[in-house]
Amino acid sequence: MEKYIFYILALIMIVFAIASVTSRKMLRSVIFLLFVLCGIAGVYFLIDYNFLAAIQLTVYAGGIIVLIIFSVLLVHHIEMELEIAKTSKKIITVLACLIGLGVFLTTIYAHDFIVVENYITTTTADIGRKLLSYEDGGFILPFEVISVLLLAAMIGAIVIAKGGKLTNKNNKTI
Amino acid sequence: MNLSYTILIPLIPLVVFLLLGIFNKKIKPGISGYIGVLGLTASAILSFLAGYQYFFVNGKVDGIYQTFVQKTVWMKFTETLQIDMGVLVDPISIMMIIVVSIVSLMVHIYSRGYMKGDDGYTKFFAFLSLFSFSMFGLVLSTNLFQIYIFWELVGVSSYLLIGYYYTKPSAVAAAKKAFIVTRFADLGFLIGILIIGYYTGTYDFESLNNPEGNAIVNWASTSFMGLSVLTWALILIFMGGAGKSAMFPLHIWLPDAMEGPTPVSALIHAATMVVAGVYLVARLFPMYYFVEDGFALNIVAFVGAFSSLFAAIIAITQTDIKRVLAFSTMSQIGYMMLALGVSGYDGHEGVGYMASMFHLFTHAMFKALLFLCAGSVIHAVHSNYLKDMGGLRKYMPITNITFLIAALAIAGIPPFAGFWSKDEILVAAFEHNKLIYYVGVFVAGLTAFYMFRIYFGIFWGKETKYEQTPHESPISMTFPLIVLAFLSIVGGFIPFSEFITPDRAGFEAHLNYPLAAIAVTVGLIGIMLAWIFYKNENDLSDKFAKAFGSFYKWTYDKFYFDEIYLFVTKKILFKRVSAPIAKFDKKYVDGTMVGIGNTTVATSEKIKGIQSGRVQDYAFAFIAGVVVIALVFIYLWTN
Amino acid sequence: MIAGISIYEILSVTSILFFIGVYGFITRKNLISILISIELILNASVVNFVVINKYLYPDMLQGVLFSIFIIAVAAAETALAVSIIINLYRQINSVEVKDIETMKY
Amino acid sequence: MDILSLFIIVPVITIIALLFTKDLKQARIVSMIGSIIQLGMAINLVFAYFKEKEVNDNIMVFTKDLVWFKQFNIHYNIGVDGISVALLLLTAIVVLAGVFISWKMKELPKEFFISLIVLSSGVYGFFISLDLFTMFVFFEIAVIPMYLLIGIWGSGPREYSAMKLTLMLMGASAVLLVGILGIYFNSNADGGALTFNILEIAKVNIPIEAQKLFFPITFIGFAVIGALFPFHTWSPDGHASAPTAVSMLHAGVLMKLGGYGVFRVAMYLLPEGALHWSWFFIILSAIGVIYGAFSAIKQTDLKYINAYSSVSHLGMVLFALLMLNKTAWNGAILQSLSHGFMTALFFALIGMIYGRTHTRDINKLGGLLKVIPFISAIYVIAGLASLGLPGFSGFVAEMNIFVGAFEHDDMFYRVATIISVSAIVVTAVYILRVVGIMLMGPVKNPEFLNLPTATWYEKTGILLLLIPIVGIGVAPLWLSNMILKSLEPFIQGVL
Repeated sequence: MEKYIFYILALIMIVFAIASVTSRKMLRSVIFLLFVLCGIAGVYFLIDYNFLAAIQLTVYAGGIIVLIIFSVLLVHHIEMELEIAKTSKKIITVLACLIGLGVFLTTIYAHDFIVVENYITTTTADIGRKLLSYEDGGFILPFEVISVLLLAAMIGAIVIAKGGKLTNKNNKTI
Repeated sequence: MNLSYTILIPLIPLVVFLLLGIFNKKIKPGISGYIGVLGLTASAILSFLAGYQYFFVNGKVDGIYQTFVQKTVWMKFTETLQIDMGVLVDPISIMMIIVVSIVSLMVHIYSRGYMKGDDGYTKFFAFLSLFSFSMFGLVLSTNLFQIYIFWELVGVSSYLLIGYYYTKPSAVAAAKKAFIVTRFADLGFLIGILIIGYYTGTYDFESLNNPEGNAIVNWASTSFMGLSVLTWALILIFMGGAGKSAMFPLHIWLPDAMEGPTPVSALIHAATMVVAGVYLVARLFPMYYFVEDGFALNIVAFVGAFSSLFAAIIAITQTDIKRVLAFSTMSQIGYMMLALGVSGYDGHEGVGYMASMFHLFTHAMFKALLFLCAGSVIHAVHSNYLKDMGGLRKYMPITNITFLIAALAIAGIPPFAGFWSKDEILVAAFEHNKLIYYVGVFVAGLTAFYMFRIYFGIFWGKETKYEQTPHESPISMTFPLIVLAFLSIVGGFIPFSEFITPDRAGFEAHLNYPLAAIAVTVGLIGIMLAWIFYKNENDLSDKFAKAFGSFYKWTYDKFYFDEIYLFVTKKILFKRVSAPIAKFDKKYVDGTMVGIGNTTVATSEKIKGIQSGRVQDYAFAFIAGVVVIALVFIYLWTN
Repeated sequence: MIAGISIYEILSVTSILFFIGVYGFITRKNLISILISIELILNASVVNFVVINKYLYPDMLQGVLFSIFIIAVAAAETALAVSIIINLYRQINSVEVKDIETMKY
Repeated sequence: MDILSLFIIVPVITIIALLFTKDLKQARIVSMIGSIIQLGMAINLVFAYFKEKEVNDNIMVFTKDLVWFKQFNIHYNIGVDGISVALLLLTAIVVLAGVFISWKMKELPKEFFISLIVLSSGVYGFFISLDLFTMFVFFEIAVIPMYLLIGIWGSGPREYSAMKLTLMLMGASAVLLVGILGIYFNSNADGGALTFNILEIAKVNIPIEAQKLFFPITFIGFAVIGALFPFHTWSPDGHASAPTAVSMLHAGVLMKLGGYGVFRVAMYLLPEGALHWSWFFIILSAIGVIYGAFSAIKQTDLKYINAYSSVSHLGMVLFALLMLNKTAWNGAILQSLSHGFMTALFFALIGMIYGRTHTRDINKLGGLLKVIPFISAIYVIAGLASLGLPGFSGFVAEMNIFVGAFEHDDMFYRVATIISVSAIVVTAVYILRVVGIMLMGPVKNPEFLNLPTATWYEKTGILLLLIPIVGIGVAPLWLSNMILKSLEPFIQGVL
């Protein structure tokens, strides 16, 4: 059963990923991305990382996609079609990507992974403990750093997005 | 015996040259003429003094005239090879300084009248002095290199004087031609000198000419293409001499050189500089005679004989009187060369050498006289062409008489100077080479003919209408004529064989009556023919010209030698060598260099496109690079 | 662990997703589209982290924690990118790559 | 203060003084004073050299040695022998003459004179250095102002010419640097430390393979600035665009760095390489001699004619250097000096003619002898000197070269020598062609009739250059002895 679910998810992800990078409508492209992200969340569920799946859905599907949709709506007419690259460029890129993919896959299949058979369920509590642990192998420091980073990013985003006034001033001086 | 003061003979004109050259504008014309004449007079007096002292006070030691040398090092090449500067006094150099000083002095005096009122009066005298300096230096040289140095200097004085009327394009062209042709000949001379210097280790005439010396004894040590290298050197040196002496085929500059002022033609292109080639061969005569048994000397003889004949034929048809005289000069120098060429070394065998020098001496006198007379005539009628002259004997009596004397002298009529020297030459030729002798006799006849052709043409013949009545030249011009005429009469009585012979011992010369009679008869026939053709106005000459047809035309155009040279220089050297080289330089050599630059710029134009500033392109490059590196490391770099 | 699915298959899927992202990143000409492609790439790698953690070292949590950090950083990055895009749009009225090639040469 | 360092210090002081000048008048006075002091020092050096040589029998005298970059053993190492003394004198004279010729430089006079003096200081430094690296540094100092001087004060396609000249010379420098480093890294062949010191390296037996490898590199690096065929094409364009004084300095002095460097570095340090490669470069230089002369015949621009004649004359210098014997080397040095004075004089005269008639096309000029007699007469004299007339320096030099070249008893050398010798005829052709067309003949343009005659500063400049030409030509022995004596240790190195 899980096997088939995974295949369906994989199919969804790949198809929508391709649709997302080739669609000429901006908004559709974003929505396709949303499906891919959801598919990924599905994969997380499948391997019993429920917390991760939740984060994936809230932060990505809920936060980032909305953000992108906002920006799309701010800077685009919905009907506008995107420019597409030259065919030659596309072909070259596809070729490069295919070769790269080939390299990846051959490498992956050539490698003998030592798989540990398990069906352990990771609880949120485990994750939280590990995240806030300050013993060996604890992640307290990166956790703090990431919070500072988020703060900085937030302030930065506000300042940059509010940059209108600065430019006006500049324009005057010019 | 101390003859060191002979060093002053060239130095005085040098001082005069520097004086006139540097203070050119500050000296009044009249004064500069006096300074020039004065300087030359001093040199002339010293020359005579030196001659007197050398021949009569010192005289022979051990039966031969000794060589006096005084020199100082000027430039050292190696420990042994060096250029000295100094004076070498021996019979021929004494004879030459006397010739040069007489003619030069006369020309200086003459020029004071001839050049009166000319813009560059001072300059003219400066150049004349420069020439005199160089010529004296040349004849007194102690070694080959010194003679080469002065050789070049006379060349340049000649260039400056031919180009004296520098606003006239023909004069400029003539000057250029003269310099370049002689320069080309000097190339041979220089290479010859280099060869001699390398193989004998010396440039000194004394050691080179010593019959027991290393150079002459060991001539056969090295050979090249079947001939001794020294023979090659001598042939090349003769090439230099031939260039300066206008021998065939390097003669083409001499007729054009007549664009210079007439006194210059008299001094440089008749009496002194052009005989430098003869002098050079005479100077190295022992070498020419002994090396390879006189192989080079034979060449001298044949070139001389041919030039002599060639020039005499051309002289018959020319209408410009100065050109006639120029070809006559060439012909007479050919005579001197052939005399040298047939000469032996010891005792009476050396008659050719003696005769050559003798003829050089007498020729200098009567040819200078002829030119100065021609100058006098040109001065009077303002034209060089025979057609503008005629019947001048009434207006210009002194010129007429002196010209006649000179013409008789060159035609070899006794007792004038030319008879004696020419007779000796013919004797020498008769004794050594019959062919050359016949050529000599034939040329003697031609000489008499063309000389009297212009004599009758100028002073007799038709009465031309002159715009201004011609009048006799002033005393400053006629005085030199008279002096030179006097010398042309008495010059032949000097017992040359006493003084100048190859072995320096002297011998008793006798007139060879049968040969003399033949020569005189031929000369007289020439004069007779000229009398018939040109004494009175008639159309005989035209008829003859027609009869000869194309041959006459060829002769009149000097056998197209000028055209051949022009073809070689203009068409081949300029068009086929120089222009392609210039083009090649611009197009390929420079093109390559510019091409390298342009390729760099073009490449960078192309390459800078890669740096597009688009992150995506960079990303592509990055991905592609990673892929390639991965491929390499995974599949190729496996151990 | 997903029953019947080996790690190879999952890694293959993520590799495909990754290269689709790369393709999009290189060929698209709009800043927002590029952003989308970046998200794809990031997600592909995040899945790898998680899957490898799960399949190979199930008793550890490093992979999971890293994916959480990556998601956080991605969120911050997206926020900044969007603000930059908006600002850019205000200034030059365009979010096309070809209009902002001032880094050239 | 030692007598040689002054040669660099005085220009530096002059440059500093120039910075404080306000206009042309001050600038030229300052540069003139500086150059006169230099000339005085150069003359003093000649006497001091003779005096020193009596008591001091080293190869180089007045030596001084300061380390300035210890890691690589680079020294500020100076000293002179007879050859450098002669070339320093040449430089001092040409620079002073150049200052006189630029008396009326209107555009940016201060900057112009500064560049000029910088250039000259580089040349002085080059001639006194005994350290390869220091030498190279001075070489660059001399080359770089050239770009500014031509690019800013030039005429015609000046950017193009300046660019071409600088790029080609810089390219040569790059090659040269490889050569120098090659020598440097082989300088410990006999054990001991790596060194740039020329005298030290000369004692080392650099391996023959290395010599064969680095000789052509070093030779070409220097010879490009000595206008070796086929690397000469920067010279005609560069000269044509350069202002007068720059052409003078460039042709008169800067191009001599090539011959000097070839002699002092390539030949002296890599004698085996020189022997091995000489045939090849003899061919090139002999071609250069005759090729330059033939090219000059077809040119119509005065400066081009002179530039190609320089190619021919400097080809002779390289040709002589490659003959590897004392006489020819003596000739090469003499030819360097002689050509330096002669060509500087030529360019000065061309500058004066151009300044008056505003054309350098000989076909547009004519009859100048009548309107500007002094300049024209000097031009004739310079021309005669250039075609190797006895009594001028060129003759002495050429004869030394020919006699030296003739000491090789070998068909190849003979042919090359005769080809070079025949250039004297071609030289005569192009010189007389110019004289005939430009100076003689009727006055072609009525505007020329009231051209101004030479001014005092022009005359001074001309005489400064003419005197040495005649001086060397009339009495060459002292100079030639001085050079010959200095050549002694070098020729031993080669044999």
